[in-house]
Amino acid sequence: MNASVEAAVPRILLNVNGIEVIYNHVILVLKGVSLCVPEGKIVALLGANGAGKTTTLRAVSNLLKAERGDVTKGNIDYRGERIERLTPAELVKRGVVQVMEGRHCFAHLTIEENLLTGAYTRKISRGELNASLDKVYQYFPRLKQRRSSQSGYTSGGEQQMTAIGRALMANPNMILLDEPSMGLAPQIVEEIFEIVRDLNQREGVSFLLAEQNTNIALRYADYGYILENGRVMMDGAAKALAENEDVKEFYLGVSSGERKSFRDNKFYRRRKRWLA
Amino acid sequence: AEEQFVPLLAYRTGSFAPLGIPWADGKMDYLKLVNERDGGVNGVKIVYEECETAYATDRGVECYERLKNKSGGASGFDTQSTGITFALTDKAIVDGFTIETVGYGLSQSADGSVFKWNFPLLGTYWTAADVMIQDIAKKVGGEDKLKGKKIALVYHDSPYGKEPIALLQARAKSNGFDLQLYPVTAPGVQQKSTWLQIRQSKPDFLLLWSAGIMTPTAIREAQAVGYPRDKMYGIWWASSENDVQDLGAVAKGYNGITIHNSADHGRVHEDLKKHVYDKGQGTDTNGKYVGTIAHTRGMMISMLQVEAIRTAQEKYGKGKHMTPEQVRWGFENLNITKERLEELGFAKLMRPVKTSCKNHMGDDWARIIQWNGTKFDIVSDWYQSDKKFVDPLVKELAAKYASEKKLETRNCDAS
Amino acid sequence: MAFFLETLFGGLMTGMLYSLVALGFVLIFKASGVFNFAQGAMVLIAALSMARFSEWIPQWLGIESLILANVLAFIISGIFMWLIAVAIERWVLRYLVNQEGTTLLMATIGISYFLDGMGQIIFGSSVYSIDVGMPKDPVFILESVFEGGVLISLEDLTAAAVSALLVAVLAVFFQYTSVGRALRAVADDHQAAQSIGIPLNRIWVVVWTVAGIVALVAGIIWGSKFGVQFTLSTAALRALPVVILGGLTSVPGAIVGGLIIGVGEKLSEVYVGPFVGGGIEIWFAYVLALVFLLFRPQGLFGEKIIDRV
Amino acid sequence: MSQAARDQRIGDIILDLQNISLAFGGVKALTDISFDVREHEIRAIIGPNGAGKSSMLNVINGVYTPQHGEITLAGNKFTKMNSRRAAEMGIARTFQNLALFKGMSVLDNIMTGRNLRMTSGILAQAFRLGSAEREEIAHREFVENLIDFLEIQAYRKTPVGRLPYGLQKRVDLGRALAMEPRILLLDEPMAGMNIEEKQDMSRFILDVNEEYGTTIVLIEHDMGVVMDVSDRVVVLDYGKKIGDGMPDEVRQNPEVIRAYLGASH
Amino acid sequence: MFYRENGQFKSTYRADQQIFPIRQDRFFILLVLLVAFLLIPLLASNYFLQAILIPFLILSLAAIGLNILVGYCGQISIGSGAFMAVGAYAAWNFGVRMPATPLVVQILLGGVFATLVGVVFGVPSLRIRGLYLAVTTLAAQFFVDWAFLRIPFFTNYSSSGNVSVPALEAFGLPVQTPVQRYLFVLIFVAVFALLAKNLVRGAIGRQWMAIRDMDVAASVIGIRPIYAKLTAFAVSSFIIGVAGALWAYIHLGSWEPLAFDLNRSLQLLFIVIIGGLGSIVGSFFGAAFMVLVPVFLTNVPHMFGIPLAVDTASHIEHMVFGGLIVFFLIVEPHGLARLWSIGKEKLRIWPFPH
Ligand SMILES: Nc1ncnc2c1ncn2[C@@H]1O[C@H](COP(=O)(O)OP(=O)(O)OP(=O)(O)O)[C@@H](O)[C@H]1O
Ligand SMILES: Nc1ncnc2c1ncn2[C@@H]1O[C@H](COP(=O)(O)OP(=O)(O)OP(=O)(O)O)[C@@H](O)[C@H]1O
Ligand SMILES: [Mg+2]
Ligand SMILES: [Mg+2]
Repeated sequence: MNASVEAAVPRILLNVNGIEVIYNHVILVLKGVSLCVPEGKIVALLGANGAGKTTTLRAVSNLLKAERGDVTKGNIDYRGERIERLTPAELVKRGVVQVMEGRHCFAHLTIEENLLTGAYTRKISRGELNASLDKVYQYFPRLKQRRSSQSGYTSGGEQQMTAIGRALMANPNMILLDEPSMGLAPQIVEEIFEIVRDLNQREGVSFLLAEQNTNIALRYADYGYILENGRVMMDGAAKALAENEDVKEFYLGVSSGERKSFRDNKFYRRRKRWLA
Repeated sequence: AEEQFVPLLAYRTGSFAPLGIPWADGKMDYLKLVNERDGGVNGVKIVYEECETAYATDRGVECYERLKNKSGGASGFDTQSTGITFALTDKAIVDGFTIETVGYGLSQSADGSVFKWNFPLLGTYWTAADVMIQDIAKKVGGEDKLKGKKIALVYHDSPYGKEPIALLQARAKSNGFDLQLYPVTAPGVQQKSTWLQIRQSKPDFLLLWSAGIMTPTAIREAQAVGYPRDKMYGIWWASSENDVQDLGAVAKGYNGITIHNSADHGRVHEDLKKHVYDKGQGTDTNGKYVGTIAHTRGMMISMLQVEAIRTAQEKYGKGKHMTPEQVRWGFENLNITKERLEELGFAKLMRPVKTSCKNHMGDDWARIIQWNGTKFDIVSDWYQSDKKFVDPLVKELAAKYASEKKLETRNCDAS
Repeated sequence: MAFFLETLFGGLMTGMLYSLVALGFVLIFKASGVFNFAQGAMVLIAALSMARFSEWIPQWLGIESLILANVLAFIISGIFMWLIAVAIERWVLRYLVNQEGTTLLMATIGISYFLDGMGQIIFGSSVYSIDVGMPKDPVFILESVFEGGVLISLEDLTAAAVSALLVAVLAVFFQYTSVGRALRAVADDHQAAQSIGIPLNRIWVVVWTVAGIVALVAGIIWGSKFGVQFTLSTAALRALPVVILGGLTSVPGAIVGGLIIGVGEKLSEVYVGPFVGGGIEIWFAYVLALVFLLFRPQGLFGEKIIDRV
Repeated sequence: MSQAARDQRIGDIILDLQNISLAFGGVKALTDISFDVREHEIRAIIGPNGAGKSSMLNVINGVYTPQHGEITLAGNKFTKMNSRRAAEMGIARTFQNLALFKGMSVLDNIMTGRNLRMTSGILAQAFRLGSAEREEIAHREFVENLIDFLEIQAYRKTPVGRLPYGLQKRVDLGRALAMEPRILLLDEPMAGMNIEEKQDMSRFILDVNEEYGTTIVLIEHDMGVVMDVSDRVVVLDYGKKIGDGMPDEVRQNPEVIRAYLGASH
Repeated sequence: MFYRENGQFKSTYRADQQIFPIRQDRFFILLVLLVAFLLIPLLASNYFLQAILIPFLILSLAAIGLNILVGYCGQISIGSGAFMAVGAYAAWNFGVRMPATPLVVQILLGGVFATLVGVVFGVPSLRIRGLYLAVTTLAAQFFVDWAFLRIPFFTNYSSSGNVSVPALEAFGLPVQTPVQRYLFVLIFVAVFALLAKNLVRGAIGRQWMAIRDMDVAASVIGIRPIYAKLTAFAVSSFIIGVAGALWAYIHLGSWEPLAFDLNRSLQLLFIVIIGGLGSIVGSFFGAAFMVLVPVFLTNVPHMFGIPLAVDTASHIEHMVFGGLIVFFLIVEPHGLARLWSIGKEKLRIWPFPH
């Protein structure tokens, strides 16, 4: 392969190939999901509640075991290496970190301690550690103010920031970000996505991003997959998806060109679709 | 050939294992000896099965249920536990199995007219307590000198430990000494406060009704508060080698009581070595327990069991299998004479014993031993309990039991 | 007065011993959220190992020196405890990541059964002794002040000193190392800790080993006082009220709790016990802890239980 | 319903909060906040993360006790609320971080909402006496209607812990509705939902409000929803009130833009 | 293929609220009851009845009681042995002091007293939670142990502290032989299991579970923690107390406080957790495990003629038992009951893999 082709087609960083996931030996949740994340790109994973977004991320980061889930079929490669058998810790060392849905901060640790634990896998000097910490505080000034509060007592938004900041401390190549916008004030949502873009462009971090907020996700992502019921329904470049009529209708809430007021819905759309 | 089944309840695990292991070995070894040396009882081989109770009542009950009907019926249960004895006493009446409790059990069950199936052979806690007081009296120069003395009882807080209290109270009243009671919660590693109190009240003598780890702990605590070991008397379950040998000199002077003379050695030990251990069939492979007090006592228990079977065979047919009821008769009509003891190799260990319908205990000889730092020395002559104190208690409590359980009392004079 | 002082000292010394066992609990709880019921069994197996190896080593190697035998036995027992920690991680904890507290608690009860059985199979179930040369005879102080003096057991004093030292070392180790933080993180949320790359297995091996060593020290002290036997495993029961009184997550709590319980139960037994038939110290310790908790549900130094909606 | 018709329906002040202050140690969650809620209205609370919105709800239904201030509920004054009293007076709520009963089925979760209305004694329940059985069935019917309404029939017997987040939110709402509340406090009911679901949820909130006349206090970060659905909006910022009024007024308020909305809105 | 609920539609809520809405389950339960009441008394040996079935049933009952507290209401208790003891001694005292009291009434009164004590020791649960509470329940354990050991009144001044029951009879029928005892216990267990099931699937059961899962949310919807927790303690200790009285009267006949010591409490907690927290059938599974495994382990070496010394056997038994507990927890942390229901779920979709 020559250099120019390599530049044109970015290397595939993460390749998920036809995986099936079963919880508790009986609940089949993913029914053959394939997707890939090219190096240095932001890939969005969209879909309704329960579609299996979180499950997909867990399968990649190997946090499924703790939920009594299993990948029963398919394979997952990261930089060409099979990673299904690795422990989460080994993955983090290779640069893959997941930010879990619902924050999961260490409630009894202060915010700063939470952040510091993020650097656990890195064998770095005190100075480097402080530099990383400063970087995170730069991204999230609010955290700096509350650095010595126990994170269990901080507000939802603060916890979300802590969780992302904590992942950043591991200095990852790839972040699996699960619903970062959930419960955040609009300004912060924008901020967080800006930070995502920043990290992506300046530091070359790749993202696999599960989001409900299709609108904003497609705005920042390069490529998108839409999951429905444990299968990939549709995929394509983010721009193309944003233009697609179905996506507009079902995921962006825009029909016939303009945004409808929430008040003007006269019936439940979900039911309508089931009937259709 | 005919077989006779002897169930062996034992505790080789749990807090009391250090005592339980040699005891159980002794019981089994003697049965092996009888089979090897004599070919059984008049040709009837003895079969046995051990069952682990861990000193827990419910497991004991399970063992009993499992073993009672084995191979033509159990010849007798040595429960090795006061608690299990209580539980089985009620069942055995209904089912018809002998409970053989050598040196423990319900003291009032010496009254065979009420307790048809129980045999607290050779002595009970009442006789033991009485003998201890006699020895103390001798040391202070007569029973009248006991007046005003302070005697403490440090006891395992369970039916086992509480058993001697009734007798000691009767004695205290009559002899005028001051009885102090110090219960120790099982398993007995926690005695610091007890011994602080003892250090303060300074009793003249101290009786120790302990078991398992409680015994060495008590002796260590005695050392820690400076209580003289030679003022302490341990009940037979608290005065075997395993209780003190790790303490060595710390326990020097510590007194114990033996049932008959279980501290001594007899020909039976040589027989055991010759017929069992030399053939590599000993229960305890390296034989380090043989000759220890607990092991010897185990053999005594089995010997009494075997003699009961033999006695029964004399009445109901030599060389035949005996039913549980027939074995019971054997227990009730034991007459182990001096000559018989000689034959059995127990001459130095025991004095003659004779039971009857009225008296299920037989003869309660005992001696005092003292730890000299490496072994127990026999330091007293033979004692027998003072029936003036023991008998009324047996009568009273047996009668109470009979009325509570609505039991018919047998008329022992009739037969 | 002299008697009161004796009781007080006795209580303090006993309290230190409780603290030592309690410390094992606290370490494991703090680091993994596991309420380790097997701590008692670990004390037993560690003590058995120490007792037996210090007896066997002279036989095997023909060493005369008691000190050398003890040192070797200590090292071997330490390794033994490490092996146990590895085994527990490998065969138990690994599969129970992210499970609820009750499940983990049960698992440790299972472990304690296993260790009880295994220890006795390997090492036997009789009484064994540990002789690390602790002074046994009583000494009397303040003889000029009180008649008969105040009795102090040098053995207790040594034991208390060793305990205090160990506690101090551990407190420092856990407070000021980066591992310490990771440990607390794991206790809060297994999954989140995993997600940022804290290797649970390694952390657990470390903690259980440390707890094993603490158990070993506790076992040696208790064992040399009372002899080593199955009953030692009940030592844990005495330490439970200490743990909750001090707070499940607090190292200093284990110490202060131990002292309070130690003194409380001895004073109660000696001064109240005789009026109600004695033997009250066990439940008294628990009731004392209970009453404290009514005022501070998280224990003296425990972390506040966070509940927010 | 048209806006005019809505305005017509909105009645008197049902809930009035005066000078509420709440602090946790050094953290001042709420400082001297007053606002009111009128009957039948949909009242939104917005504000940046950590502004004290959830704390406000917690004060209203007695989970937190404010250090200062007074709550007037349906004409009764309280300086202290407790959650049981709030529930008895008809306040129900949902939770931001899902406070469902994880081990129970969807059905049971929603049935607990009927708790205050179930009166049969323990013995009657143990023996399933006729009265207890009838009561159970009557409430079950009510709850089944709710389940239909929320479209979670298929999950009726599933333990809620296993449901995806969005459905759990719906169950949470169902449980609150089962109380047939006068005032419904919703803490970010639409977080983690996609647009379609948000539309349904909005419709739903409006339906509840219009059909049953339930007063609603709503915390939400999606400005689209807030602006479209609510009648009045109060804005908090770090425990202080920085705005209160009609959605459009609030949207224009420069301080609100600075503190919360950001430039793009 | 055979375990399907297809085609079993419920047209009324009443039908859907039956204990066993699925026909096959009803069948199964009926079968179990038939076997238990008819077949076993005819066929089982005395050993099987006395040493296995009776303890199994009584432990199941106690476990149901404990499960209400731990599994349904989420209050861990390591002191249940104490409530068994209270039940046993209270019943016995009525028997001794008022011999006219019928046997069943004695046993129920035992339950009533256990309830009282249970409620007293339940009060701290209003403030203390989780493991802290678990440890404080040991206060009940040790206090009660102590009281029955040291307060002679409770043992009617029996010198040894050991008490025993006279010949039993109920409703004029003797309760003597193993079969009679077994049936007597079985009736108790069946009735109480039914009542307990009714409670946990009714309004009060939901209150308990709500408190267990999320107490703040529970109080927000108007559940009073005091009421819910104390009723859980009350009901639970009542059942445990009755089980204690049965254990003493029927299984042991004669006992001392040691019969209800900490080991008993731990054993019950085991049963509940191995069986499955928050599951009535789970209590039976757990009890079966608890009773059978040791018996099995002691008998297996004999069956194969392996000459194991009893102590080694007992130590191995400890190890195997501990190992099994861990094994089952790993296989299914939610206990045998969950394994059972997963099994049923698999059966339902069988022969298709999903
Ligand atoms: N631990 C678990 N045990 C059993 N089933 C589970 C578990 N976790 C998830 N599921 C099931 O898997 C399916 C997919 O869940 P998942 O969490 O992946 O959805 P999601 O797309 O992330 O939804 P949301 O947007 O609501 O977060 C759901 O139906 C859920 O019920
Ligand atoms: N129980 C508590 N203990 C201590 N501090 C608390 C507690 N509850 C809330 N706080 C603090 O009060 C402040 C307000 O919190 P609150 O949860 O009300 O914010 P919010 O406006 O709901 O934010 P979000 O939009 O992120 O949910 C936060 O700083 C939080 O840390
Ligand atoms: Mg998700
Ligand atoms: Mg909030």
